[in-house]
Amino acid sequence: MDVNRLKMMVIQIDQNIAFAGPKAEVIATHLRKFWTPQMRKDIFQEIEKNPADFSQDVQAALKLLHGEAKA
Amino acid sequence: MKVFVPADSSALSLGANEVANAFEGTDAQVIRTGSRGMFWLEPLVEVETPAGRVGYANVEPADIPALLDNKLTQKSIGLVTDYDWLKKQNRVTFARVGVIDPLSVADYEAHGGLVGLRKALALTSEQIVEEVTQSGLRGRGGAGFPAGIKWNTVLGAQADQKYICCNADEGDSGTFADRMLMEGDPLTLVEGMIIAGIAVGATKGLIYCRSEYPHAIDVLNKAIKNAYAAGVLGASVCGSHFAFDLEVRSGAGSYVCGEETAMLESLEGKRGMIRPKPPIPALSGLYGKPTVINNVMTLSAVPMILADGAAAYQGLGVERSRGTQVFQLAGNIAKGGIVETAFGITLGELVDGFGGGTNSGRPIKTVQVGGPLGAYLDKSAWDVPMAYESLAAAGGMLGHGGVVVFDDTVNMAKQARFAMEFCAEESCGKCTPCRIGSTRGVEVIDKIVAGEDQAENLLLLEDLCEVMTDGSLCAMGGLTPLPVRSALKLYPADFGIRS
Amino acid sequence: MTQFVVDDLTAQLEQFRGNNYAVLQALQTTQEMIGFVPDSALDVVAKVCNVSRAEVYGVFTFYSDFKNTAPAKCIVKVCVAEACQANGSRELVDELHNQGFDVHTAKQNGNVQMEQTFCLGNCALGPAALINGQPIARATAKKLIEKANEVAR
Amino acid sequence: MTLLSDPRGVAPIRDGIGEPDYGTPKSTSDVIVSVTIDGATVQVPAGTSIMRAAGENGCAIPKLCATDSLEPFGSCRMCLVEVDGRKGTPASCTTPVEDGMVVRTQTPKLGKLRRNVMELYISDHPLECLTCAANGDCELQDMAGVVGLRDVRYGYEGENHLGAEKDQSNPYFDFDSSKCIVCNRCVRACDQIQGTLALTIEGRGFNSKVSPGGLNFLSSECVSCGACVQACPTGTLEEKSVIELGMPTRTVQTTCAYCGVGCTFNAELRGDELIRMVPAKTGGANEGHSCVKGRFAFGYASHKDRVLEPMIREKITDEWTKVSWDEAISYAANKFKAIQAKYGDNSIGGVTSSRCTNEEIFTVQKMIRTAFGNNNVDTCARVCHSPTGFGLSSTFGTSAGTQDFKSVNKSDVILLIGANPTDAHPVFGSRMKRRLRQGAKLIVVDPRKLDLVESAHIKAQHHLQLQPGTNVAIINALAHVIVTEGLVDQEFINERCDTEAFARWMKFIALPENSPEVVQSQSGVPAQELREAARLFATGGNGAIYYGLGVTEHSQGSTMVMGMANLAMATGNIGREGVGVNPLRGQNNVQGSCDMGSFPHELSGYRHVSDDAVREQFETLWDVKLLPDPGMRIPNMLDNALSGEFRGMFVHGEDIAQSDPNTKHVMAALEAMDLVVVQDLFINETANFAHVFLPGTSFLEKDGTFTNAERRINRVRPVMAPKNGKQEWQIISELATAMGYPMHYDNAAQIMDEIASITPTFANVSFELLDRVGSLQWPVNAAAPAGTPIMHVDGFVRGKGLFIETPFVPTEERANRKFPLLLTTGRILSQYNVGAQTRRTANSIWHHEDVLELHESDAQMRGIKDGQKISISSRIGETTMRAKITDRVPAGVVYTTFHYPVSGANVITTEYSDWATNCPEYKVTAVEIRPADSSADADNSLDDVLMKV
Repeated sequence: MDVNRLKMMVIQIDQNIAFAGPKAEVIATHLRKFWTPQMRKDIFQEIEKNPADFSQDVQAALKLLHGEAKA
Repeated sequence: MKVFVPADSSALSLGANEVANAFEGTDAQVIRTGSRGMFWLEPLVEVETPAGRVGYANVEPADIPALLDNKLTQKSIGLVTDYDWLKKQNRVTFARVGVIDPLSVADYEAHGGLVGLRKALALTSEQIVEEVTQSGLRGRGGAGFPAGIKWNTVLGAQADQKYICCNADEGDSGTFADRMLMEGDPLTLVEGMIIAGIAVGATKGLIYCRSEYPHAIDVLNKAIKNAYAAGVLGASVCGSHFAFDLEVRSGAGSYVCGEETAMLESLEGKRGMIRPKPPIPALSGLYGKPTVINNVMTLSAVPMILADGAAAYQGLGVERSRGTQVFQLAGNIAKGGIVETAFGITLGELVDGFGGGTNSGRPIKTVQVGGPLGAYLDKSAWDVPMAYESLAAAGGMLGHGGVVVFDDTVNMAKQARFAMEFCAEESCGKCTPCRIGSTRGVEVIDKIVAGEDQAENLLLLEDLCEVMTDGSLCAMGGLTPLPVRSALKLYPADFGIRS
Repeated sequence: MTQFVVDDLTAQLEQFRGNNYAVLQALQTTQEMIGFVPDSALDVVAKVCNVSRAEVYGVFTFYSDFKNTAPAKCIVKVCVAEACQANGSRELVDELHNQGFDVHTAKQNGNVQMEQTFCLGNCALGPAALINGQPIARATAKKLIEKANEVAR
Repeated sequence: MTLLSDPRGVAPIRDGIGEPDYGTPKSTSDVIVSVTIDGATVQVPAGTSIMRAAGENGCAIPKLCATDSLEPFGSCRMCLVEVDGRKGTPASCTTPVEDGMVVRTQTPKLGKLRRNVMELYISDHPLECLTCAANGDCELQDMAGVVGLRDVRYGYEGENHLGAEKDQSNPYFDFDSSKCIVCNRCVRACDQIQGTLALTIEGRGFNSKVSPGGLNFLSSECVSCGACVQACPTGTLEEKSVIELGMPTRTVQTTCAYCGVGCTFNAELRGDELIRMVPAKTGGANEGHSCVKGRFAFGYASHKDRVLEPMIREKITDEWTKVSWDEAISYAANKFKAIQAKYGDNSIGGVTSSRCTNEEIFTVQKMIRTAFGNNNVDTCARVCHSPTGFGLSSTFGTSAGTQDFKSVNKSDVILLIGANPTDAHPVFGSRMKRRLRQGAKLIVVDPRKLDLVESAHIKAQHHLQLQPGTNVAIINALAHVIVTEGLVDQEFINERCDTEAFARWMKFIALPENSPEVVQSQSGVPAQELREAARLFATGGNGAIYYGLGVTEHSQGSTMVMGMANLAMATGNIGREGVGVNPLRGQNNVQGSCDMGSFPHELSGYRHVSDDAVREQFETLWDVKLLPDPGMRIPNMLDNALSGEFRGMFVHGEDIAQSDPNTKHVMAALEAMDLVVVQDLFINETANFAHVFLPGTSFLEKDGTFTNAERRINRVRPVMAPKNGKQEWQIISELATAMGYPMHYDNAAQIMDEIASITPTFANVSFELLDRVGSLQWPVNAAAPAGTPIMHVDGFVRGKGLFIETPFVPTEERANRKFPLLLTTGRILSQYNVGAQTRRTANSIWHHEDVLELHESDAQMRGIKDGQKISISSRIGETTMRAKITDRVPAGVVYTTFHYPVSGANVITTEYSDWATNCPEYKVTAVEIRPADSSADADNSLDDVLMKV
C-alpha cells in the first residue's frame, strides 16, 4: 500500500486522539485494532527511514507495535 | 347651538352625511351620533334645547336654514325622549345609542359608562361571574345559553392564556342591533368585554365583525383607539392591575362564520369550517385556549348588569328569559327599527303596535322571526310572548330577535326555496346533510311547485328536512328546515298543493 | 406580479411574518393593496405566514369577498336576503338583470360590477345596497345604475 | 342500481388493506370508564370515542369520514348514535365515552337517518361501481350496502360533480374528483400524517372540492407519499396500477428496501404481479405511513434493465457471455483460488451490501472469513456510518443509536445535525414534523437551509449555518457554553459516567479555543446564536440529537459522533424516551450490515477478531481457523489493487465506482484487478470493470431480515419467486463451497438461527418469533426478550459513560484561491443513493438530473445564470451539471446530489477521510465553477429520462 497514504492516516490519528494518559499506547491500540499487519509493518519501515516526519507519540506507538510483532 | 346628526349606516343610506355637511359654515356644532333606531324618521336631526333634545324627522340638506331658524316645525317630533314610540321601550343596552358621540370616552362616561367596569374591578372573578349568573343573562346570539355558566366554565379552566371573543358576525337578514350598537355605542361592548376578561382571567379580546359592516368596523377601531388613549384598555385597565387588549377582525363574506366554532376557525385565519363539539370553546376555543364567545348584545348587557346589579336586570322579562331583548323590526314594515323591551311582549304588539303594519299598506301575510333559519309565522302567533321557550313552543325561534314582515304579495314557496338556496350558498360544506341536502332541497321544492310527483316529493322533502335537522353538524343545516317546513305547513297553496 | 409588486406586498405583509394564523388577514391586506388577489400572491402569503400554498388557496376560495381578477371601478352590492325580498329585492334583481347587471354571476358591465350579498344590516329600509361602501336605502334599478355610473366615471 | 353489489347486513371494520379500522385513534388515558353500547357494557380508556368503543367490542358503527389514523372530523354523519339523556343524535366519532353512558347504535331512527345521508351521497356520485377501479375496495359502496340503500329518490338529474375533470398528472395515482365525497380524509392525512399540507378544500358548500392548492398534483406541493391515496375511502384517489391492472387479490407483509427507516408494507398482488405497496399500520417504524419511494417506486424490480442470468468475460473489454449458474460460480471460484495461489491468501477480499438482508450479509462475510481465509471484508457502511459505530461504541459501548423512532414524540428540543430527514428519511421526517408542530423546539446544524429550517408550520428556533467541515468546532462550542454556564446535569454524570474522564473533558471543553466567540470565526456561526442554542438544548426539557451523513462523512466524523455523545451525557439526555443520540442510517440495512460482522476488524455483534474466546466460538461453529488481525478496509483494498498486492474482489450489491470518492482512483483500482465479481440487479458502474456478473434478487424476492436505524429487525418476505432463480445466500453458499469451504443452508431461517446462536445481542431472534410479534429491536436475548426500544436505560452498555476530548482539527481540504467554494453533497426525496433503483422508476419526473445549488452572489460573480450548464472542478477532477441559484446555500458553499452517474459528483470528491474509520470526506470539497460549453446541454433532458423509464 502507498506509504504516503499510511503516513497521512497516522498523522491524522495522532492529531485527533486526545485521550489523556499515555498517548502512544492509545495510538498503538487504535492501529492494532483497525490496521492490517501489513499496514503496520509498512508504516514502521517508513518511520525507521524518516523518523522526523512523525511525532514522538507515533514513533513510540509504532515501536510498541513492532515489538509485539517480533515477539 | 348643538345639533346631533346620526352617522349610523341606515341614516347614511338616507342621506345623513349630506345633511351633516349642510351645517358647514353655520355656527351649529354638529355631533355625529348613532341612530335612535326609528328608521322611518331618518335622517333624524336633534337640536339641543334647555328642555332637552328636539327631533326633526326626514331632514334634507335644504331644510337646514329653516331648522337653524327654528322654523322647521312641520318636521319636528318634539322632545325625542317624549316620543311615544321610544318612550314605550325600556332602553337598557341601547340607552346611549343615538344619544352620545360613539367615539368619545368622556361622553360615554358622562352618560353612565364605565360604572359597571369600576364595580367589577372591585370584585373577585367569582363575584363577577356570580353577578352575571344571577342576572339570568342568556346568550343573545340565538342559542340562549346562560352566560354565567359559560363564563364559569372558562373561569375554572386552567390555561396560560384565555380569550374573550365577541361574535359580531351579524349575518341574519332582518337583524341589525349589533351593527347599530357598534356604530352608536361601541364602548359599551368594549366595557362588556373587559369585564368578561376580568371575570374569567382573559387578557385578550377579539371582535369578529362581518365585512359587510365596514362602517361599524371603522367606528369600533376608532373607539378602541380612544379607549386605549384613555387608559380603559391596555396594560392597566382604568389604573388597575388588570390588563386587557382588544382588536377588531373583519370577516370576509361568509354567513356560517357567525357559528361560533366556524368563527374561531376564521379568527385563526382558516376556512370557516364548523368544529365538532366537544370540545366546547369554553375549554378549547381560540388557538385551543379557553374562550368566552358571546354575541355583541350579550356582552353589551354586562356593563349595566354590573352597574345596576343583577337583580335589576333579573327583574325584567318573563320565565327563563330575563332582562331586555332588542327586537329589530324589518322587512316590509311601516315603522322599522329597534325596539328594546323586556322579554314577554307579544309578536302582535311588536308588528302591529310598534311596527304599524306593512310599509306597502297591504295586509301582513307572514313574519319570519329569528333570521333566515327562523320559522315563518302567521297571525295565529300574534299573541305568543316573545321569549325563548314560548316562541319555541309555538314552533318558532327567537334567534337574534329579528322580525321580518312580509305583505300578502309574498310567495311562500319561493321563500322556502330561498331558505334552501341560502343554505346551499353559505354552507361551509363540511357535513353531508347541509352540503348536499340544501342543493337537493332546492330541486325537490322546484319539483313540488312544478307538480311533479307531488306526493312522493313532499315525502322526500320531509325526509330531507329530517336528515338535515337531525344529521347536520351545526345549526345552519339543522335549522334550515324550520322556515321550509313552516312555510309548507302554513301556506301549502303557494306550493301548488291541492288540499 | 412583477418583482416590484412582490417585494411591496411582502413588505406590507411583514407584520404577519411567521404567523400561521394570519392567512385571512394577509389575504385581506393583499386585496386591499392590489384590489384583488393574483394567483402568485397566494405563494407570497404562504411564504410570509409559513403555511402551505394549499392552505392559503383553501382560505382564499372559502370567502366570497376575495377576487382573483381586478375588480370593476364601481362595485354595487345588492342585498338579496329575506328582509329585502319583503321589500322587492327579487324584482329589483330581475330589473337589474334586464338592464345588463347579473348580480348572481357578478359579471362586470363596463366599469360597474353588481353582486349579490346577504344582508347589509339595513333591513327596515330595503332593498338595501352598497355602492363602493356607501349605503343606499330603498334601492331601485334606476337609482343604483345612475349612482353606479356616476361613481364609476 | 349498480352500486348495491354488496348489501351486507353488518358494517365491516376494515380499511383498504384489510387491517381493522376502529375509526378514531386509540386513547392513551389510564382511566378506564364503563359504557353500555346496545345493551352490552364495555370498559375502555377515557377519551375513547363511542365509535371506537363500539368497534373494539364488535359493534361496528357505519362511517365514512372516520379512520383511526386521523383525528375525528365529524362530517359524514353516517355514525350518528343515540345517547340516553342527550338531545339529538351525536356523531359517535367525535363524542368521547363517559362513565355510565348508555348508547344505542342501531335504532329505526338511526337506520333511516343513515340511509337518507347515503341517499344524498349517491345522488352526487357516478353510478359506475362495476367498472370502477375501486370496486370491492370502496367504503362508500360498503356503507351503501350496510345501510340498505335501495333507491335514490332525488334522481340523478340534479346538480352534481359528475363532469369533474380527472387529474392524471401524478405518475402513480389519479385524482377523479367526480367520485369524491369530500370526507377530507386525504386533506387531513396530508396534514396530520405527512405534514406537507399540500391538499385543501377549494370553495365551500356544494362546490367544495379537494384541491392541491389550485394546481394539479404534479405541480403542487404534493410529495407523493401516498397518505391521501391510502386515506381515500372511494376510488377518487387511486393508484394507476390498480386502475390498469385491477384490484389485488393477495397480500404479503414485508419491509421496504430504501432508506434506514425500514417501513413495513403490505405488498398487494394480483397473482404474481405486484399491484401496490400499502404501508402497514402495524409497522413498528412507520405505523401506516410511507414515502414516494417505498409506496410507489418499486417498478425497478421488474425493470427491463435487470439482469437475470449470470455472465462472465475474460477481460473487461470483452462482451459479456451468459452462462449457467454452475459455470459462473466455478469460474469465479477458480479464478479467486488461482489468484490466491499466485499472490497469497491476502490478495482477495469482498464487500457486503447494506441493501441486502442480514442473512445474505452474514453469508458473504462468512464466505470471506472461511472460504477466502482472510478478514478482508468491508461494507458500504464504511462510506456512510462507520464513524457512528466507532464513536458510539467508544463513549456508550454500542455501535448503534439509542432510541426507537417513537421516542421523538417525547422530545422537547431536537438537535438536528447534518441530516435532512424530510428528504432522506421522509417517514421519520413526518414524525418529527408532527412533534415540532406540537411545540417541540428545533436546532438545525447544517450549511444548507433545509425544509425543516423553515417550511409550512415548521420553523427552527436556531439554524446554525456553519461552514462545511466545522461540525466539531460547533459541538465543542455548544458544550463549552453548557459547561461554563453551569448547565451540566451533574447528578446524571456522577451516577452514570466515568467522572475522571468527565473532569478531563470538562477541563478541555472549557478552554477558550472552544468558546463560541472563537468558533464563530471558524464556523461563521454567530457566537450569540451558539450560546442561545446551547442554553435551549440544556434547559429545554428532553433533548434529542438526530444526525446523518453530514456528521459522519468528514475527516472528523468519528470525533463529531463522540462530541455529540459527550453533549448528550453532559445534559443527562440518555436512557429514557425523548432523548438520545440517533443516527439516521442511509440505506435500509446499514445497521444490519454492521451488526453482521461486515467490518474487517470485527465479527457479528461487534466483537473484535483479536478476541480469542469469540474467535474460538466461531472457529468451532464454522470449523475453520480465523485470523486474529483486522483485514483490509475498502480504501486499503483499492490502494493495494493499484500497487498490485490486491487482485480479486467480490462486490455484493454496491456500486463503488459511483458511490465511493475520487471515482478516477476507484476505477483505476478496479481496472487493475484480475477478478472483479459483482452481484447486483443491474449492470452498474462497477460492473463495467467486472469479470463475473451474478444477478441478485430484489427485495421483493428476498427472504430474511433488515435492521433499521432504530435497531429494529424487520422481516423481509418473498413476495415472488427469485427472478434470477436463486436466493443470494444460496449463491454465496455455492461460491464458498466451490472454493472449498462447504456451506449449505436449507432456508434463510437457518441462517438467522446461526446468527442467533453466536451473537449475544441476537440470542432470542428467530423468524418464528419475528413472524409472531412483528418486529424486535436488538438486543433481543434472555435479558431483554421483548427487545430494547431504548438503550442505556439503567446504565451504559460499556459500564460508565465515557467522555472523550474532541479537539477540532480542521480538514486539509480548504477553500483557496484556485478552488474558492466548498462543495457539499446530499440527497433528494424522490431519488435514492446512486439512483440505480429510483432512476428506473417514474420518480425521475421530480428529479431528472443532479443540479448544483449555489448562492446568487457566487453566480453573479461568475456570470452564471439559473439553469445554465456549468463545470465544477476540484483538484481531483471535473464534471458538469446545471446551476440552480437558491438562497438555500450561503455564499461560498455549493451543494449537489449524487443520484446520476452522468453528473458524477464523486469524480471531484477527494481522498480525505475520517481519521478513525476512513469514512470518506464527501461533505467537503474545495471547488471552482464556471459556465460550461453549452454543447453538453442536451445530454440529460427530461424526455430522455422518461424514455428510459
